[in-house]
Formats: sequence, structure tokens, C-alpha cells
Amino acid sequence: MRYVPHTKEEIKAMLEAVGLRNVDELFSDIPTEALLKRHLQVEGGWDEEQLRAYFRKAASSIPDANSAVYFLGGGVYDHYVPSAVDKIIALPEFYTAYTPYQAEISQGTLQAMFEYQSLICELTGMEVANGSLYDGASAVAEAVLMAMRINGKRRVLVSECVHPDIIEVLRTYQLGQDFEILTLPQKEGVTDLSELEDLSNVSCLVMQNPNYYGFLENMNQASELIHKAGGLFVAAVDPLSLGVLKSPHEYGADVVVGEGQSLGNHMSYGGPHFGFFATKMDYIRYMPGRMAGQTVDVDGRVGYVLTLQTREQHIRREKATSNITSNHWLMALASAVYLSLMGGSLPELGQTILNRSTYLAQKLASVGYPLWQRQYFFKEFPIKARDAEAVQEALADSGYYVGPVIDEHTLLVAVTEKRTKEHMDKLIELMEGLR
Amino acid sequence: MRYVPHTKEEIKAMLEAVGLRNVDELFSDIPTEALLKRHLQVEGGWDEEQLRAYFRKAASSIPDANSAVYFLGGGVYDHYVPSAVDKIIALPEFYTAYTPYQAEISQGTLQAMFEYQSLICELTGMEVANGSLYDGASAVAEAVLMAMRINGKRRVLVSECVHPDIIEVLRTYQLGQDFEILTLPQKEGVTDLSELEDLSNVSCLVMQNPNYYGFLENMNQASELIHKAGGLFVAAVDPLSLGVLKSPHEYGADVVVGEGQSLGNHMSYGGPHFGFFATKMDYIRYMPGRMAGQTVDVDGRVGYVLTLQTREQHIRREKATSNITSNHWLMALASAVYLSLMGGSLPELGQTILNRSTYLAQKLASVGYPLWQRQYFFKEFPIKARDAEAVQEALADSGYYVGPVIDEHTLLVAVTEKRTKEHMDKLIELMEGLR
Amino acid sequence: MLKELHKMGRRGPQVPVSGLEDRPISEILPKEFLREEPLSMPELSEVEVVRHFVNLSNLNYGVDNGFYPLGSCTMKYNPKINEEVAAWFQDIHPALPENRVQPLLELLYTLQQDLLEITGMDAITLQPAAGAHGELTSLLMAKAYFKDHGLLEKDTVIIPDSAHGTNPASATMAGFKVVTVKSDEEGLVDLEQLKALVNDHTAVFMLTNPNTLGKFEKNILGIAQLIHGVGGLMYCDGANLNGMLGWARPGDMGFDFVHLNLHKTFSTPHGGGGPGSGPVAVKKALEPFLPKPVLVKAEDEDGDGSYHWDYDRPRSIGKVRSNFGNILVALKALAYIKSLGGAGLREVGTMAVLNANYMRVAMEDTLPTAYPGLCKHEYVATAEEVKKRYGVKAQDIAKRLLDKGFHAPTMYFPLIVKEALMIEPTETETKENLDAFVQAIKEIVEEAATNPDVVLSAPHDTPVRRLDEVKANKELKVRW
Amino acid sequence: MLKELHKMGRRGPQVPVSGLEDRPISEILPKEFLREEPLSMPELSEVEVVRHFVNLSNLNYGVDNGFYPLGSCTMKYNPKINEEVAAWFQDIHPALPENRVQPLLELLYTLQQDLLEITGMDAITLQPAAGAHGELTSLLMAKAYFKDHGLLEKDTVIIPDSAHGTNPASATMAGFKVVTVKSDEEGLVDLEQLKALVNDHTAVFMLTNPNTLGKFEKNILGIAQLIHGVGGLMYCDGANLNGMLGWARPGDMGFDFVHLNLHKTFSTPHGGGGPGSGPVAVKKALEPFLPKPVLVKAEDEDGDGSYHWDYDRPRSIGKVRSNFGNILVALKALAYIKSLGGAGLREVGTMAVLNANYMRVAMEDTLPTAYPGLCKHEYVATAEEVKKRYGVKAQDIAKRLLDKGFHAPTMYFPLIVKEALMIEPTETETKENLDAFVQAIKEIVEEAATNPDVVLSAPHDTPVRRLDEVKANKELKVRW
Repeated sequence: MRYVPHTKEEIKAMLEAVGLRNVDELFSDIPTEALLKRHLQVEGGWDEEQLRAYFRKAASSIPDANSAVYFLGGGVYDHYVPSAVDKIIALPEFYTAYTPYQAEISQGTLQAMFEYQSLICELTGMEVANGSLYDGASAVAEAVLMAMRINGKRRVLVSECVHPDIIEVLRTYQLGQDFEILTLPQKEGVTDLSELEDLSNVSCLVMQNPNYYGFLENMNQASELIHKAGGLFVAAVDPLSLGVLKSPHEYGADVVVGEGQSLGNHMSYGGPHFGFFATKMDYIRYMPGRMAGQTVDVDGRVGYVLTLQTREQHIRREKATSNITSNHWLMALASAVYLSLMGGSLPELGQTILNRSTYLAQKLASVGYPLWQRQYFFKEFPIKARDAEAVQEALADSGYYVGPVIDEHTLLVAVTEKRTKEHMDKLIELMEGLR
Repeated sequence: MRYVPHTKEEIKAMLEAVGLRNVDELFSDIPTEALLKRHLQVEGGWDEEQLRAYFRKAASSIPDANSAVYFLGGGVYDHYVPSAVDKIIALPEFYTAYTPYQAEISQGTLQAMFEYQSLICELTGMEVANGSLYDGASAVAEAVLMAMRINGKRRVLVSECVHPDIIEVLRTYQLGQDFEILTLPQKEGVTDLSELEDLSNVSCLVMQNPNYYGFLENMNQASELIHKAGGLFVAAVDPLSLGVLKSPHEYGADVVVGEGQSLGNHMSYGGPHFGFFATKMDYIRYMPGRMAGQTVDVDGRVGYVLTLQTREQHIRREKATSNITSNHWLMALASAVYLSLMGGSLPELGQTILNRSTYLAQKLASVGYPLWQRQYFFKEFPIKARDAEAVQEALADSGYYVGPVIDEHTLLVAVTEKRTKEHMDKLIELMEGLR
Repeated sequence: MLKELHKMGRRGPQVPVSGLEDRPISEILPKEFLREEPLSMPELSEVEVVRHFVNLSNLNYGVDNGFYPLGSCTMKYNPKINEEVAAWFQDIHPALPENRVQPLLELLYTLQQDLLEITGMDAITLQPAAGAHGELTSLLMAKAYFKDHGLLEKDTVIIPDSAHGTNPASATMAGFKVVTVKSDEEGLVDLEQLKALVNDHTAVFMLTNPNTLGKFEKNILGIAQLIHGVGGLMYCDGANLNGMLGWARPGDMGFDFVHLNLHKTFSTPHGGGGPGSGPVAVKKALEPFLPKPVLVKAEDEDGDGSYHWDYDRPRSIGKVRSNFGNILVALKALAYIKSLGGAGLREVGTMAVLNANYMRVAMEDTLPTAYPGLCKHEYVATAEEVKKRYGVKAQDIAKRLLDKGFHAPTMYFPLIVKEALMIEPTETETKENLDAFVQAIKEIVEEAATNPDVVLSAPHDTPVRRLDEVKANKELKVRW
Repeated sequence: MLKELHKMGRRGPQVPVSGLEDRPISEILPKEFLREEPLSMPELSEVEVVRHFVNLSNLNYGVDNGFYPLGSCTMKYNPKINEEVAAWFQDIHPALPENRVQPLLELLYTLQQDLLEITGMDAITLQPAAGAHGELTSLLMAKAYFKDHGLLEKDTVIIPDSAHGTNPASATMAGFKVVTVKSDEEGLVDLEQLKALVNDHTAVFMLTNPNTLGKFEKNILGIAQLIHGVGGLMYCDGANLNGMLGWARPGDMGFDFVHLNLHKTFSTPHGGGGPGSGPVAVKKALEPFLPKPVLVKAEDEDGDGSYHWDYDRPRSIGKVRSNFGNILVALKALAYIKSLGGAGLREVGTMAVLNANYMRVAMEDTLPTAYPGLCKHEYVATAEEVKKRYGVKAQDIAKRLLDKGFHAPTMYFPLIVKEALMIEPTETETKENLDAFVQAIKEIVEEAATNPDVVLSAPHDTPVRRLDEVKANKELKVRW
């Protein structure tokens, strides 16, 4: 049988050693009423060729980024993944290991985690980072919970321009906590910072930059505002934008989180990706998640261990900073490899994305799809269309994909460094034809 | 620039260290007349996304075994390759190493080579094997050259039923050597062993089993015959058949060679595959190619080295047993992994291939495509058709491929363990419709 | 270290070309949006990056290197075919219109149906990213359920003292009070104490079954009755499902919800710390509260199905993460399930339990099981006696095992066992490997008696030797 | 060892199912064809096989582990993208009708055209499987060429004493007599001796240029004139093409044919011993003799091309192997060429030569170059002085380098240099790596002076230590 190496003779010998007559007796501690009296009705027992045929049939009929042209955005993007990234995270010693509990035989994971943390710190300008969380949305929720742990206040301000998934996840996490969420309204595509009245007992303000629409927020003003009110500034950012956009450190963010997919991870129909989490040294003991730290071994050699484990659930149980244990390390490792390969090119990358997306936005406007709002943007932007869904469907029939659809008359268009002039000109032509 | 890590400052510093003013001076030893005065006219300088687009465009428009159904044979077959095989030969320490000249840091390659040799010996029943040659056809040529080195005779008998590529390669190698090739005619699809008259000074007899047509030869009789004449028996075999077919040892072969593709290697439009080469201990010093041997290190620990290197070109130069140096080790490694995974299943594999191919041959005969000759076969068989090429083309339009075409009225049909009843029934239906 | 390989101006792969003319960034964005602080990234060539990480990988130990009996982690073999087929889906965007991804949705729906059959439950979400995330999701659903039923007094979660730390941590995050119930002398929930603890405040009883001692909670039916009797919910931490796979189902023994760890029972690799996947399967009563969207199948008049992400779930707790779940992990699990089928899954359960019991018995003389008798997928040995006699602790034994080429068992867990070594062999290990491990344990205990220093100072043959965790915590060097 | 993991009845992956009823083999084939001897294969589970080979791989050292200055082997970085894109072509059968594989043939034709431009030649075959195979192919073509011209006296191949061993071995296989020409004090072909050796019997002069000392044969034009003067052919062993890539072309300096090593100059990985690929490019005069089939392009009236395997080559030497060549290797080389383009290829040549010269100069004080002065892609240092002084040989230095994390240079080659260490850094190495290697050499020579035992008994930190080759040769244990 697949993956079970035992021969019949061995099974017999092992049962004898245990003092049992048959395998049924291995389950004699399960009450008869709870025992399954039949086989599971699960189709299977397939060989590898059957598996390949089954999965290939499905895969080959989906317009993926290799057969279609994606201008899709909304938090997940068709970015360039260097070939070396995939090869490295497929190394068996990386992907078949568990969490590095035995540090002496896990230095590969631990050093890479230390390096990942360092890279995230350099990118965001923050002082410390953890070893990853599940995704960008849950990272925001964890950031908010941390802010409340830090300052004990129970009101949270969230811009309505952050990704709806973030707001929704935050509201879900709120079910278990006693705090209030106040939203800052959107005005002309960006957060309206003018309507804040009662800023008492505000733990933190959550802003996203570029925001859900791809528009750039006034992060300086937001930061000033919340700091005046005595709260923490939580910034959710696209890490790939930080080669050109102001770093969170520059506008005084206290916690920087975000979705890491753009850093060398595939789209994977939405997951697995990872969330990154960086903050100030002062808050390190309030942080959720794993962290690697440098130390020495008994011979004085430099090595790495999981550190500050006393924050974590397996030590602190109900008093832990979070319940997280398995995070999304392999995806964070991919980003560490990505940043090692492309880190020096991030300014160039940011610039070309700006250049491409600006080109497309201007051209689309010229053929009748103006920007929904006149704001500065990075990588993606919302356009107006008479019937957004109809446009999306019609383009899909030509193998071109835009979206997601924001409302009946608005849809997002994202332009990564994989989209060439040729792709864009074709899209423009197709869309012009749809008017 | 891609793959060159030097910064401008470094280049300057390095030139200075060498005492040169510019890079042109690095090439001052090349006569001006021989210097290229322009850039190479080679299109390129592409990034990875351009490379992907370029190669994907070509790959996606070819009917490969994942999008089409292959009944193609003639020496290369659409066999099942277990997923683990591909993952293992892609391990960087295996595929980015050179020939194991520094044994102490090449034990991975060397032990695997020792194991590969052992597996080939077990499979063929022979005593020794080398670490691979280029392919089956060149392996036959090397076997013939070895036979002549051993017994000094200069006439070589070759059945006309061996693969035409083998005969052709042998004739090419003959250009450099002083020997005579005598062919044994084909009769009813197998070698006619009755017409041998002058067997004087015959160095060896080359037979293939299953032969080019897929038919089974009378290897016992051939072996007896050549041995009576004092020559060596060179058997070219399909290693995958040896789970069920008589082993070369059983019919007394002196040299066993063959194409190893069927053992875990992809078709790759014909290469790279590998040739295996096994013989008797008596002939080990006459063998071409690399070989790993077991030994111990200074601490008495078991280890492996390249052995009998004194046969080889880098030591013996013009007196070497062959000029071969780089062989096809990685492909042979794939076969070692394959045999480790599937070795115990070879009898079952042989049986199912027999069962499938017999089923198809009978059904095709029943719809008007009889066997070209009534002989026993393994895996592939020749059928008669009014217009073989027309049949091939018509099937190709439905995504079904048979062949190669042997002559206007005959084509080969191969049935591997990847061809299901469903595939075969569809082929039968299509072919019936073509009559 | 990466940073030390840095050289300003060096580059890895090129940024893909656009075909557009370059425009200076100042023409595109006002300065106020632009970075002024220099960006300090290591600048490296591709070969240096590859070597760095290849060599790092060789300092690691994975399932592909050897035996990994890390208790409660179910470190079984990760089949290569699963990696191969899942990768075919890696370049799909989650915002693709539903009508373009039907074949993928069908795969995910099939996985859902298979997991429901495996657990004996009625409805499921693939959304949670990991086991702990599944726990949190479940407890938030419980919260919503009680609120929906107007049972606002339901504020307490009861958790055995042998439970994973995630259980109380998740309960806290979900806003419940945590009450601990002790284990009895058999290593099972102390029924008497449980009865005393259960009352109208009891919201959820979180039970890992088989538990972390590897024991099947044989009183499970009675426990369920007790909890249900006060209107509480029975939650199954499914981390240990491998110990009863194909033999018994949470849904048949009174559990109302359960999370699965696809990266344990269903062989998806753990990746050195994730990504996992923690689907939650529930009974009908909890279905309305599942996170949205829920993947549903609609059948047309011809019986043909189409698949939809259902967002119209008014009582849903909402999303617990962005998008739909760890899809590639889910596909690997589906490949695993399809490679086994019903009979194969049961054989997995059988052999996981046989392997554990075989080792347990073989080790009994050397390191006795804390709670003797039949176990399921794992058991917990205690080094208490060895420590008393020779001063050699569980950790020392664990470290010495590294020298002998094994990964160590889980140490010092569960907390109720002194000098605990929690051993889970999984079904993919050969008898020879089990024998070799038992032999290694015997040798170490022998060493403890005759030459304790070699054990106390272990490991000796690892890339680094024993590391100073106190220094790491004190000096907190967590970045370059 | 694999065999020791064997357990009768254990199985790896399943044989794919057929959907047919099983038939006993005796119903299909008569007994005379069937195996009677038992087949003794190791029977293993998939996890054991994977672990075995993963752990073996970790005993190896590849370019992805570190610096690999193995002279004449051009161990440059193997870009991962090349592996990725070539794999897309792995499941194509060579008997597919030509009209179904036009896009692939176009790629191969493009590679041919690019290699012709790179070498300055007129026609090419991709068929040879390796460098030595390319040599043999070339010499058989020469044989056919002379026969075709009725020049039967052409029976001798002249080869410098610094040449790779494959040159004379290939000449012998092609049925030529071999005559050796010495190197002069500059490490170049001794012109005077060459003149004395050249006569009407001279068929081919096989010259490696740049040669194995890393020297460009500056008299190449005169040599070509000399050989052509007697009707002989100039053959270029292109193993060292990296040393003049983009700067000079064999076709522009009088060579009539050249083989390329795609696994050297064009970055395709060596795989621990192949597969390589050894295309042969020729001048017009030799084109008729190329192995068949030859890949040709036919242009229709619209200028659209179609590609064909041309078998109608009456003067061809015939096939040198089955099928068309090592296609996947060729595609990796094409990806490499396309990633670089003309300017990039020239930069490769430049930096390969700069790296070699930089190291040469840096090492001069420690291990002097056998033939001083400008080199191309490699140079040969001699440990003769170190041996005389301290008794430490080139091999000892090589083995000690392994301890310091480097692969060793090629040892004891070319044969004309005593205690030779042949060093080829390639262009993909950083200056830091070169400096570190030079530093290591310095340390070793220092050790040789102060503590020679540590060098003589090296390596110390490798998976095994120095191995007994004599025993291996004597006892000949070459299988289990």
C-alpha cells in the first residue's frame, strides 16, 4: 500500500510484540458505539498516473497566468517570481522540516528566519519583525490586538479605504474581544482624515498604503493625528512598493504589517501567502508569533534559536500574546530569497510599476475608462465603466482579466512588472472595442 | 549583467591588480586579425519573463505526452516516471557537481554509481557494469569495439532486426576502425539464424531483444551459435522487459547493453537518455567508461572512488579503451532511483505491459490492422495498414500518435503501462473509423 | 550571513522589461509620497543567493532526511507527487470569475466532501490557515452560536491539562474564560472533576482525541452527554486524527466541531513552520456560523453541478483571513486522500497505531511510558527515573538523539508528565527505523549510566552544539 | 546502502492500473521467453528511497555549494531558469511527425544559428552527446573528407602535449595515428617542432585554443597556414571557448571545425558526470560530412520557414547516436544564450578572463604560474617548489582545500607541468570568492611550512577522509 512500508510478516511480528492478535485489537479502547463499522466512502487508491490525469484535467482548463493575461489586483498580484525562489523553497531540508524546536539541527531555518526578520526591518525601517503570520489581513488583526495589549485602550480607528478583507477579518477577531471599531470614511478614493472628532481612548489607527484602490494616502497626516491622540499608528503596506514609496519609518508608523505575496510568492488562488509584522523594539514582548534570535553554542560558535518563546502559547497558554503556532514560514522564506535576489532592484521595480500603471491608466482614460477618482496611485487603480462585470466577462473571453469589480460601474486594474507594453496595448484595444 | 557579479569598482580594482588599463588588454595576446571587431549578432539579453514567454510559446503548441496520447515506440517510450525520480535528480548537489574527481566530497555521486552498477548487474545477471554511456546505440558500438579488443577478431555479425539507429551508429564508428560488418537477415520479423555460413574470425554477434519490431528473438540459439564460432554474444535489451523476459545471463550473453530511457527517464525528444553496459568480470579491464569501486578511507571507513581509471583517456590517452569522459550519469542516476522505487514491481510491470499490448494488438487485428508478422512481442508491435503515414496523420489530428512508420504499409505501435483500456479503446475506435 | 555577501551595485535577476520608455519617477509622483531614507538591501548575484540558501538547507533536518518522531506533529512522509500536482495551480488569481475556475472549485468541493466523510460532520470551511487558526475560528463560531441562541451566560471553555497550548490561547483570543480539568491516573479526563466543573457557564469543552498522551478518551460518549446536557458544545482538536483515521470519527462520538491539520494527518509538508491548513468541520447546528464565503454546489435540472462561493451568510462570523484558504495545501491533501481512498486511509490509522504501540512496548524497559497500556498514534515516555539516577534529563536524551541521526521527540509536553518525551512515529516509518530508534534510546540510557557527560554535553556531531537560549532571550539580537 | 534497506514485499509507487482484466503471463508468452532466474531488486518504500538519495546528495559538492575552480571544466553557475524552461519539453517523443514539432525545431535551429555566429562557422550538428563525442564525430568527418578527396595518405593527427586526453583517444578511435607536438617555453605549440612534424600524412591538427595552460595560441594564424599548406584540417577543441567568448572565433582564426561543450561554456549543468552536449560546427567544406539527419530550414515563397530533419545526405558519416542529440541540454544552452545576447556573451568572456588573471597574479607569490604572463580563462600553478621544500604535493594542497570549503582545482594536468594545479574560476565568481581562495592557498602553503602533517593528512572535515585508490583498483569491488 502506498507510503506504508510494512510487509505482512512485519505486521504479524509487531502485533505479537505488542501482545495483540490482530489490528482490530489496537482499537479496543474505542467504545463500540464510536467505532466506524464500515470503510470510509472516499474514492481513491489511485496511482500517480491517475492522480496526474485527475489534476491535470482541472489545471489545464483554468486560465492561469501562463495562458491568460492578468491585470487582476485587489491584494493578490501576478508578480514576477524568479526561478531560483521556487527551486530553493523546494529543497527537501527546508520544506519537510517542522518548526525548529531542535535548534542544533535547524540552523538552516533559524538563520534564514533571522535574515528574513532583518530584511523586513530594513524594508520597513522598523526595529524588529517576527517570523511571519498567516496573511496580511490576520496580521492587521494581530497588530490591533497588540496595540490594545500595549496601551490598554479599547477603541480602534480603521480607514474604510483599507482592503475589505482586512476590515472583515478585524470584525471577526473582534467577536472575541471587547473593543470598538470606528471607521474613517473614504472621500474621493482616500481616507477622509478631517472628520475625526472623539479621539479619546483610541488604541490605534489602521491605514493602508497604497490603499485598497491603489491610491496613495496621506500617511504623514494620519500618523501625526493618531500620535497626537496618544494612539499607535498601524500601517498596512505593500512591501514591493517600498523601493519607491515613503517607508513606514519615515511617517512614524508604530506597527507595520502587510501581505507578503508580492515578494516572490505565487498567487495560488489566494493562498498560502504570508503576513509580515514589524514594530519597535519597545513592543517586542507584546508581539505575536515566532522569532529567531542570535546566540552562541557551548563552543562559542554563532547560532540561532527561537527566542522570546515565553510570549507563546505552548508556554503561556491562555496568557500568550497570540494563539499562533504554525505560521507561514516557507512563504516568508520565499520572500527572503526574493529580497536577496531582487532587494537591490526594488527602486527600479517600483519605478517601472509606476511607469507602466500610469501609462495604462492614461490610455484607458483616453478610450473612455477614466479613473474613478483623481488620485495618485501605485500599481493598481479603479476605473469607471458602464457595466463593470460585462467588461470583465468580455475581456475574459479574449484571455484578458481585469478586476476585481468594486461596484457596478467600477473595477480595479493592476499592472505589475510582468505586464508589457504589448499586453497593455492589446488590453486598450480590446477595451476600446467594448465601448 | 546576468550571472556576472562584478561591480564597476571591482572590475577597476581587479584590472589594476593585474596591471592593465582596460579589459581590451586582457585580450592583447590574440592577433588583431583574429579579434572580433564587432559584437556577436546574437539576439538576447532577455529577462526571465521574456525567456519564459519565448519557451512557453513553443512548448505549449507541441502535442506532448500530457496533452496527447502516445502509442509511439521505436526505442523511446512514454513510460511512467515516478514523481520522486524527478525531485531527486533535481537536488542541487547532484546536478551541479562535476565528475567525482575529488572523491572525498563526491560520495553522493560515487555511492549512487556503485549502487547503479549493482542494480544493472542484478537486472541483467551480469558481473560488472560501468557508470553509463551516452545511449543505447553508442553502447552497442562500444560493445563491439570491446569485443574486438578482447579477441582481436575483426568481423562483426549484426542482426538486421536491431534498431536501424544502432546499425547506423555502428557503421559510423566503423569508419575509424578496420573491421567488417556482416548482417543477418530478417525473416518474418525475427533474425534468420539459419543462413550463417562463414563464421571464421567473427568477434561478436549483436542481437536485440525485443528487437526493433518489438518481436522476441531466439536468444538461446543465437548465443549457442556465436559461442560455437568462438565469438562473443552482445545482447541489446530493454531493461524494463527484464522483469519478465529471460535475463541475458540465462542465455549466456557476454556483453549486455541497451537504452536506459525506459527506466525513469523522460522522452525529451530523444535525449538525454543513457546507455548501460554490463559484462563479465573477465572483461572489466577492456570496458569503456567510468566505474565506481568500493574502498576505505584512512580511518577505515567505507567509501567509493572512480576505479580502473588507467583504462581511461585522461591517463592512457591514445591507448585508452574509449575516448568517453562525460557520460550520462544524471540519467543513470534517475534509473537507479527508478529501480529503487520500482525494482520490486518489474515483474508486475512487465506483465501488465504484455497484457496491454496483447489486448491492443488483438483488437487492432480485429478491426483490420493485423500484425505485420505473427511473432511474440513485448510492448510494441508492427501492424499493417493501407497507408501507414495517412493513418498516423489522421490519428494525430485526434491527439493520438502511433509510429514510427516503418514502411508505406507498416507502422509500429507501442503500449506502455501508461496506456489504459480507455486510451486503447479510443484508439481502436479511431482506427476503425479510418479504414 | 546574507548581509556580509552584499556588494553595492551587484544584481540578481533583471527586472522584467516593459517596452515602454522610462519616465523619471518625479514626473509620476510628488515627492511627498517618495522614499527619502536610503533602502539598505543586500545586493547579491544569483549564484551567491542560491549557494547561501542551499548551504543553509543542509544545516536542516527534515522528514526527507530521517526519522522525525516529534510527538503531536505527525511528521509522516510528504509524497512528491502531491507537490507536483499542486504546483499546477500556483498561477491562478483568486479574483478570477467563478465561471472560469469551476474545475478548481470542484476539486476543493471534493476535498470538503471527503473530509466530511472522514470526520463524520455535516459542513466545512477550508479557510483557516493552521490548526490554531481553526481553533480560533471554531470558538468564534461557538461565540456566535451562543449569542444567536441568547445564551449569554456561556462564557467558559473547559480544557484538559494535557491539551496543546493553543487551546487555552485560542479560547482567550475568542473571549472565553478558561478552566482546566485534570487528567486522571489513566491519562484521561478526570470525569469526577469534569462533572464538578460543568455548569450553565460551560460553553465549550475542547478535547483532543486521541489526547496528547496518545490515549483515546474512552469515556467520550459520557463526556459528550454531560456537556450537551448543559447546552455546551463539544470541540475536537483534530491534531491527533491520525490515531483513529478510518476507525472512528469525531462526528460519531458526540463532537459538534473539529479542526483538522492537513499538514499532519494529510501529509502536506510543514515547511519548517508552515504553511499548514486548519479546516473546520461542523455539525448542522453550527453551519450557519461558518466563515464566509462557503463553497457550495448548485445542481441544475440535469444533475450537473456548479460551484459557488456563497457570501450570503447572514449569521456567519465573517472572514478569518483574506481569500479562500491555503488552496495549494488543500490540493496536496486532496492528492494524498485520492492516492489512498477509504481503505488506504484506514490502513494509515492502523499502521500509525501499530507503529506507536510497537515502539512503546519495545521502550518500556528503558524509558517507561508515563501512562501504560494501549496507545493510539503516540505515547509519552518519561525520563524521570533516568534523571533521578544519573542526572540526565529528557532534554539531554533528546540532544543525544541528534548525534545518532534522529530528530528528537517533543520534549516536556504534555506538562503533566515529568521529563516527558512524546513520541509519534507515524505509519510511514519502517520497523527497522523504529528498532534503530529504540536501540539508540537504550544506548543513551546506557551512556547515562556509564558516561553521563557524553549525554549531558550532547549534541556533539551537529552543525552547532547546544545553544545558549538564555543569552538569546536576554540580548535579543533578532536582526542584523 | 540501498541493498541493506531492502525488505521482500515492500513496494514504492504503484504500477499504473490498466482497466483490463489481468491475464496470467503464461497465456501470453511461451515459457522459453520468460525469466526463470529470480530477480533480486531492492524492495523499498518511497520514503526510504527519497531519504537515501537526499542524504547521499548531501555528501556531494556542486557549483550550488561553492567555488569550483576545476580547470578546463568551466564550472560556472547553472541558472535555474534554464532548468525550468527546458523541463517544459521533457515529454515529447522523437518520432512525432515533423509538422507537429515545428516550434521545437525552430528553437533548435535558432540555437544552431547562434552557435554558428559565436564560432564563426558555416554549418553545425547538435548530435554529439559530449565533448569527446564531438571530437570523434569531427575526426570521422575528417576521415570521410579525405577519403572523398582521395587523400588516403592523410593518416596522422598531430596533438600538442598539453592537450586533453580525449584528443588522442578520439584520434585513435577514428583510426588515425597520433603524433605529439611539444609545448615551447611559453606554453604554446613549439612551432619549429610542428614544422618538422607536418607533412603529407598530416590529416588534422587538434588544437585546444585557448590551450589547457590558459594560453591563447598567438601563432594560430601561422599554424593554420602551415597545416592548410599540406592539405590538413585545423580542429579546435572548444572546451576552452569561455576564454575568448565574444572576443574571437575559431572560424576567424583558421579552424575548419570545432566542438563546443554546452555543459561548460553555455552553463548547462554537468550532472556529476553528464549529460553534456558536444555540438560540432564546421566550415562549408566539411558540411557534406555532418552526421545525419541535419536540421535545415526551408523557406516558402512568403519567407515563412519550416524546419526539417534532412536525411538525404549522401556523403554524411551517418548517425553517431540515436535520435537527434541531447535536446534538453541544448534548450538549456539556448536559454542561457538568450538571457545574455551578443553583448552578454562577450562580457562572460571578459570576466572569465579577468577573474583568471586576477587570481593568477594574486597567487603568483605563493604558487607560481607554470607559464607566466597573461592567461585567458584559466592558468596552471605549480606546487613543485612547495613539494621540494616541504614534501607537500599538489594533491595534498588540493585535499586541504576541501577542508576549507572549496572544490579543488584540476590536479596533475596538463602532464607537462610538474605538480600542476589547473585553476579556472569562471566569470560567475565574486572577487570575494577569488580572494578567499587565494587566502586559503596562502594558508595551506604556510601550513606546509609550519605543520605539514595537517596538509599531508588532509582532508579532515569531509564526509570521508582520504580514500585508498590502490585498494579499490586491486580488489575491484564494483558492485554489491
